[in-house]
Amino acid sequence: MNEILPFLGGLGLLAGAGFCLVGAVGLLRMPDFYTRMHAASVIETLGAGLILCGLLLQAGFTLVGAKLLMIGLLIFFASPTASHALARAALLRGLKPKLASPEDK
Amino acid sequence: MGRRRGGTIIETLIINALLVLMALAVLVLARTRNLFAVVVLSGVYSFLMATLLVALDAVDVAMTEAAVGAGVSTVLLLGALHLCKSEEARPAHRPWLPLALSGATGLLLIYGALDLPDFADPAAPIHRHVAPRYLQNEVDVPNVVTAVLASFRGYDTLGETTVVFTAGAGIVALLRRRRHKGGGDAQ
Amino acid sequence: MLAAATLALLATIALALLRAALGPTVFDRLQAANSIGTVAMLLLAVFGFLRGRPDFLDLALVYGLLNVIGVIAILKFFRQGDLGADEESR
Amino acid sequence: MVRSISFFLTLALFWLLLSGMFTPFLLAAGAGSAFAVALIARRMDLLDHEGHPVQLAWGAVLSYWPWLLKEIVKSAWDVSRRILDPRLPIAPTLAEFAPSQKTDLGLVIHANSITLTPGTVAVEVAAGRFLVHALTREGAAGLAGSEMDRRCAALERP
Repeated sequence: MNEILPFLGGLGLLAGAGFCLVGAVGLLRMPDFYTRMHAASVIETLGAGLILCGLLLQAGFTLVGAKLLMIGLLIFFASPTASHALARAALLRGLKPKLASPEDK
Repeated sequence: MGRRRGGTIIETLIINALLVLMALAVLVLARTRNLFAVVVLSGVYSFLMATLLVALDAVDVAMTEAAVGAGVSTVLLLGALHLCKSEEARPAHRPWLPLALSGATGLLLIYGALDLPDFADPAAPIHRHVAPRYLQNEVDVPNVVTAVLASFRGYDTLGETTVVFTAGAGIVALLRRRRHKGGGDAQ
Repeated sequence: MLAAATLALLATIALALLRAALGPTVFDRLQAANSIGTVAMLLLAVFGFLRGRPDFLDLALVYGLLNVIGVIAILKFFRQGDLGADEESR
Repeated sequence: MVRSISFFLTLALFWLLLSGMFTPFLLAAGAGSAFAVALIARRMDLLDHEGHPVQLAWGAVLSYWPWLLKEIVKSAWDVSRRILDPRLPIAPTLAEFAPSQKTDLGLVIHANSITLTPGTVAVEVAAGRFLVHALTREGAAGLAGSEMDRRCAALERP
């Protein structure tokens, strides 16, 4: 039991770092700004979440664990605000999204 | 304080990778013409710098770098940008002289750094005068850095804290919500 | 595993930096910078564990706050052209 | 008053979290600063229904978070699969629909949840009209009258 939790934490950490990489690849591959935004949100949700969970499993119920939770909450509340502000500013500045089918809106 | 000397291979690797990333950031920064992008990228540079400072174990400096470099200076630079155009003009001259000058300064600095003691060398001169006295913890504050900052260098720190509080006040002013007399218009 | 995760995060920063360099719009660069901020925060947390000194997570918290504030400051500037402008005063 | 007290407790807890020292002097200092900040915030009139929302239906919030988490993981997995697919199977779509929340806070929670889920970003938010950019047509189609919409409306205290 004492061995298993840190091991699981390590796995979560690796998976999270992997998702961060995937998100960064998406940042490079996606065709326009609005689609890149979706790739970035993979980093901010699954990537960050898994990494923080992994560290949490290694830290256990300590002060450090509580701080990790704080960081998680911060990302949870702040990152969508920043993303939304960014998308809205882009639209207001007249940056048109590339759409799959131009006729719908 | 059982710190390892030097650090492991992976730490060296991380520090070097961060330095390379910072160099890349600066190259991008120098080539960008749009000044908004420059402000953004200098924020990125500050973040990388602060991470590097943590890797080098200078946590308090990293904290200040993050707060001032990525927080306050972004705001100040944006304020300055309001007063000028957002595209940088093409330089009138070829930049060879400034390039040579900064290259020479860089080489000079590297030459000077060769004489410095190794990182985290306990026999370095800086660790042999007052540092042991600080470490004996005369002032009953649990954290050594805090003891030095708040007690031995109190006035100094007062100035620093003023800077950080000013940053905080600026940020509050920035994020202040607008009041509408007639109820809620969602932003 | 901590080391591997650290390296992967560094690679992520490098890729995002590439996006910031390529642009093409300012918003792409802002997006990349925001991602770099988030990843730098994670890197700091993981690095603290790697060093065996996880009590430096405070710094990661500061990073997170500053990252958000920086992005919002820039965007506010974009929308209004002024940082402290009230809607009432215009 | 309830807001001030709850705000004070949150601040004091935050202090404890950051300091991690439990000597009487430091505890008193923490409580003192939290009290001072709460007092200033009260005087500056920062604590209203938006600044420190205690009026939500907290039972619904507690069941909403795990559900949202599950949704996030599902769609993040989907988006990462699309990123790694060599053909890049995306069909970016803008969708407009009417959310059913009544208060500003409910709208904000709904919009934030949409943005937090990878694959959809709320671009414009106003009462009665959301404009959402989605990575796929299916993602855009499932927005109006979704379970998320219903659950966010349930968060608002009647």
